[in-house]
Amino acid sequence: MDLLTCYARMLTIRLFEEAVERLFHEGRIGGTAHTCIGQEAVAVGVAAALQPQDAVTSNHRGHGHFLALGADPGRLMAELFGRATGYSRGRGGSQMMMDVRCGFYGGNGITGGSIPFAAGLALEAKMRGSSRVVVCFFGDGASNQGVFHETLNLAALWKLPVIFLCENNGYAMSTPVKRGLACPQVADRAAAYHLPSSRVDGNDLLAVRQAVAEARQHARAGQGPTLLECRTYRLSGHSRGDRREYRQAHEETEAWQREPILRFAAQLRDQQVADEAALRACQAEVRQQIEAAIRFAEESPLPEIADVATGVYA
Amino acid sequence: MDLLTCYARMLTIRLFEEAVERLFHEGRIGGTAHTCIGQEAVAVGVAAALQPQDAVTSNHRGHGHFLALGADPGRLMAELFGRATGYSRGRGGSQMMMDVRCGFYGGNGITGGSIPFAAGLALEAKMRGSSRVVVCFFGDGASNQGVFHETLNLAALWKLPVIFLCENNGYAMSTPVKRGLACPQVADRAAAYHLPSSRVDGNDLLAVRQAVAEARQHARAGQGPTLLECRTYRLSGHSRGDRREYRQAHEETEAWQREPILRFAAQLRDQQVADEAALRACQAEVRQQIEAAIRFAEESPLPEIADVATGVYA
Amino acid sequence: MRQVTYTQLLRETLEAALRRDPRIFLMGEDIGAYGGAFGVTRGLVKEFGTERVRDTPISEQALVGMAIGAAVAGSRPVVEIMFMDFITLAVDQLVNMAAKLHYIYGVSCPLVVRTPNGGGRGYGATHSQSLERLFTGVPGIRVVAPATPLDASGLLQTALLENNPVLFLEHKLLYPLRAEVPEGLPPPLPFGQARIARAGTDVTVVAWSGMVAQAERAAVTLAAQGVEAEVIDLRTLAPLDTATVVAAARKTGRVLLVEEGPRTGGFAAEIACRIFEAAYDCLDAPIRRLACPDCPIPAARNLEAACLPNAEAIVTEVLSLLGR
Amino acid sequence: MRQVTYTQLLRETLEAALRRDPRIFLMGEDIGAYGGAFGVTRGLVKEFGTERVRDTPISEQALVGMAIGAAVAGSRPVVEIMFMDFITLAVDQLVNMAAKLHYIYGVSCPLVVRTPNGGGRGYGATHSQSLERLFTGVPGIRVVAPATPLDASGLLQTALLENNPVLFLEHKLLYPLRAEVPEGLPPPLPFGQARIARAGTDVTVVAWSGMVAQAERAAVTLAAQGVEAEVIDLRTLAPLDTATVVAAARKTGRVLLVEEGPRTGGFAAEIACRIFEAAYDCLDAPIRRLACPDCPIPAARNLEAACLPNAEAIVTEVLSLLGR
Ligand SMILES: Cc1ncc(C[n+]2csc(CCOP(=O)(O)OP(=O)(O)O)c2C)c(N)n1
Ligand SMILES: Cc1ncc(C[n+]2csc(CCOP(=O)(O)OP(=O)(O)O)c2C)c(N)n1
Ligand SMILES: [Mg+2]
Ligand SMILES: [Mg+2]
Repeated sequence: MDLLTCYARMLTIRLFEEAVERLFHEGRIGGTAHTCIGQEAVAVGVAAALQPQDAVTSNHRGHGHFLALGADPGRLMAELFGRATGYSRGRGGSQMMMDVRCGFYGGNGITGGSIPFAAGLALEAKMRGSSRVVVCFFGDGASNQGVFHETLNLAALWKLPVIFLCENNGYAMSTPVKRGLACPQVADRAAAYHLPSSRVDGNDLLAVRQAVAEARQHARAGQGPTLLECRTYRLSGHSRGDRREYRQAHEETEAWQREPILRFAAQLRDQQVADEAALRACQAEVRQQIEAAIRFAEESPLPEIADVATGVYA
Repeated sequence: MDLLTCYARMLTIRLFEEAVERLFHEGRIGGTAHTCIGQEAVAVGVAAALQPQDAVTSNHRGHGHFLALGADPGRLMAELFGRATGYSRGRGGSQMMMDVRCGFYGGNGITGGSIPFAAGLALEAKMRGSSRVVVCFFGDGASNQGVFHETLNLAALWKLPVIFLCENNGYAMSTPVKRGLACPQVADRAAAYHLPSSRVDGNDLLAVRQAVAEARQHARAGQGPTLLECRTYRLSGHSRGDRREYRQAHEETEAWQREPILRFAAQLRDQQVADEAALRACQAEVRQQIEAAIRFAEESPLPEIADVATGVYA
Repeated sequence: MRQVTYTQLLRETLEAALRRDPRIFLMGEDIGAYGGAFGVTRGLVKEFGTERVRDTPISEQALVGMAIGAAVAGSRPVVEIMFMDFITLAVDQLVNMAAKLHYIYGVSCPLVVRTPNGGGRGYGATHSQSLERLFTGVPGIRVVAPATPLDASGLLQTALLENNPVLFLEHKLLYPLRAEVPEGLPPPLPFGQARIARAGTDVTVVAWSGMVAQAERAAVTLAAQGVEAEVIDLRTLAPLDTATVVAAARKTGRVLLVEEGPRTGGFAAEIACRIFEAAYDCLDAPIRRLACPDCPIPAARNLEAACLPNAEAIVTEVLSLLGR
Repeated sequence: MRQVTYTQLLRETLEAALRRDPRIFLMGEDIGAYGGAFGVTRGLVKEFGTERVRDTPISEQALVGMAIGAAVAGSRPVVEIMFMDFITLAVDQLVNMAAKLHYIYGVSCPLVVRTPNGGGRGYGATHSQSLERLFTGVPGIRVVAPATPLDASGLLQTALLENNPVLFLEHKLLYPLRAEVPEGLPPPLPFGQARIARAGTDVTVVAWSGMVAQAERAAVTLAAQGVEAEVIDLRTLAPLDTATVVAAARKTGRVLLVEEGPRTGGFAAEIACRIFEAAYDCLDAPIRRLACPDCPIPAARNLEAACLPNAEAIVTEVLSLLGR
């Protein structure tokens, strides 16, 4: 993934998520969604380090992970609109989409629920002798679930090719990390499984890409999992209806100063990868793409009610 | 608890467990039981460090924990015989007995199942302002359960007065520690919760007592939990029907050299706490006690069938 | 009289309990500053502090397990599980520990687990379930499912005095529901007493939790067509008020059970059996069950609506049951 | 012909599958050198190695979750949960993940979870349960409960070819049971086809898993008293062979359902409803349920025996059902 594509992907995520918030506000979509504004560099940094055979598992805040891997914003949006053209034909909603062709093995409504699933994908890859590496996205809050512990232990014991990638955005819903975790850093937990770990600035796309690439090499070399903690910040609310009374306005204002997209744009300009005009063109294109996605979704048919109970079994 | 009492308690446990194995073999008791031959110093070392207001939670291998706290071997044996005079009136069996008067808050058939229970006792004690400290017994294998992780995190966050006391006896059923845990030592897991930890020779009663006393002080001072790993060895099979094919005979033979009771007896003699005659007298007394316990159990009435479904609700 | 919501009444009930009994405390994810995902505990941490309104990490299994321990030691914990779907993580602690304590050891476990159940908000397959069936077949657990603001308070008051583990279901769609209540709290309600939400003679409709409102709405429509439906709101599933249900079945001879949850293996089957075992000779037609189809609950609003039983479906089913 | 046990046939079935399909592998606690708590996998690790017969730490939740992931990726994992009581720890993964995958995403999850259920060995309240009721109300999971050595093999063969999650119950008391079989394995058995274990005209007794043997024994006693009982062995609970059960109910007009598990909220209630819904007009008496009382299973042998339905209790119940 070249750097300009990285930029475009981050922008796609940002504009997609902003659209989601607007559409909720306008009552054009319902249900629930967790947006990832401010965390775009993690998702795209990961995607940029992966190979086509690799796999990714996600959580409740997964639009960005999916878009980073190249999801079609139209079909993603259609899922949020509950349309037949959505990735899960309207059945899944925001938290439950999957597209194995781009390596996206699904989100999960249960915090921590997909952590063992990711390790299982890695187990299959290892037993089959494939060169696949799996990235397992989860949040700081999910690291308090028992299944996190069980899975890291097993994956470490069996040296599975999986990267446990924590997006530490400072909060689990309203709970700040220091009231959720008894240890100062998520990465501290690696010691319990004798795993290598590192902390990365999750708002620095290149740092994320680099760390993932290294962890990927480690896994490919048969050395097993790595626990990567990417520090970032959720600039949006946890989900719809979050009044954000658990944090102060200035905290968010400050965090906006560190947001990843403007920062990456500046890097691109500094390194002369792209000039202002190129970035503008990219922005315009992404904006159009998102508008088209909304149109596609809104014009798509609803799923057939007659089929509602079909397909429970393979 | 004076040293001679410690010796007597260890012996009570040993002879009780040997009787259990014999009674199973003879078909006089049924169901299941997990004996703790070789691990007596941990149980008694812990009990010797506690105060009357303290509480203990146990696991599937709990006869020793209970006897160390002063359980009546007769009522314990009666429970194994399924008699109305048993601690659970025959309803519980080997893994489910409780006597809060001696601070014993029950075993558990679910590996790891009583870990959060112990922390809950500690939470109550702390909220009530009591000086109670809780000791939570569990095995090396139980440290792989998710609930271990969840509980240690919570107990550490809330600085609860609980001591997580691992009896690392080298195996979880047939699984040696190194194939169960990705980290070399159970104590390594404390880092994930920023908890103090230490490793103790679990066959050295005085070392266990000392470590528990210190952890107890730490908890009483409001500093929260400690993770204590007591290294020991299970000289018996995991449970009835264990062929022990997963380990070699010489391993057990060697382990017998390190067993805690003869060792403690030698210490008592060396330090002139007790001479050979005193130890002999103690042995004879314990032997009689166990025989009486078996008689008591065998002569006790069966539970009333008519009551089988009563008492489900308080 | 004043107008208050189901949410507000639950909150006031918790508040009164926290004032009354120092052994009562609340624990759950984001119940403090956030006030809980549905706002039930909003503001309580200000009055009672973080010791008695405890925010916890995301650790449902330990959360429930610790509450059990605290309960046995003498506290009276009230746990909030943010969505009922997540209680799957605490099944071991509830089934193998809480439910067995009194029978085996003779100790009490005064624990309340509050949790929002039900669909209708487009939240998708893992945020919409009504999973009482995981517990109604497990002796040792009380299962409570109020359908109105007044009942929610009355039953929660009783739950807070119980010495057994109580699973307390709060249907998501009920939270904003308003009721007229006098100053103070409504009276406590005993467990095991169903409510005749509407008296009728032609058919009995049995429901609980979110389905009661649908049944009542259906009854109004049916009345306009000359059909008098008796609507029974179970209020508690364990204990189950078999007597009231059977009496209604005997009276009307025809019964429709309405359940939010897949048809197969639901609690409606148990109710049907109870009626059948006691009133076999009085039934004029087979008991019917109206439930969700045997599939997960989809997210799309039109699909979700097609899955969940509603007033119209109840009307149709009743008319068919009456041969009309 | 040769004499083999239920255990041995299960082992041979797994062995043949491991030989046949490289995607199949086993994982579970102490299934390698120890051979599993009940010896089902004894010796397999020697032939297939530790990669395909994987001993795991005590981590039921991750174990099942990883197997789900491996299954979606194309493996065919077979998980052993040492006692069914411990499956409570994996309810979330099974209910919220495995059961929903195909409906939501359209992907297959060819996972088999084998586990010993049932009482009768004095193991106490957390090692004796039959918890199929936690899953029979959850669409998306197959529930299989063989009652004989031949069926155990035949149904396991089918489970190993299924593309859906299968919960496979092995009743503890059946393991030592012997059967005559030809060399090789018995034929595979389709899911959803109940077995008429004994034909009869006076009453239908429906059972599954460990209770089938009790029902058959009861039928012999009853025959001596001139009562011909038809015994139906369900074999699979999901899918449920409603047609066979209903046909028998229609034929005999009287039905007794036997369930090992507390009476309230069990799967027998579902079966009763199915019969009732389809054969209401042919029943000469209310359907009866014989089950455990609504309490945990006690450890003492006399108490445990008093809880579990057995042949004598079935005889008594049938005679009462027939008004004798
Ligand atoms: C088992 C479970 N418990 C609770 C929730 C509710 N919930 C959804 S997201 C969330 C916070 C997760 O925090 P974190 O893992 O840090 O991810 P973030 O939301 O910050 O991206 C919570 C509590 C859930 N979905 N599943
Ligand atoms: C949830 C659960 N899984 C598995 C078992 C079966 N089991 C009982 S004891 C045991 C080994 C426990 O090992 P450890 O914690 O080291 O204790 P030890 O037996 O060595 O004292 C196992 C696997 C169980 N009882 N509960
Ligand atoms: Mg977070
Ligand atoms: Mg051990």
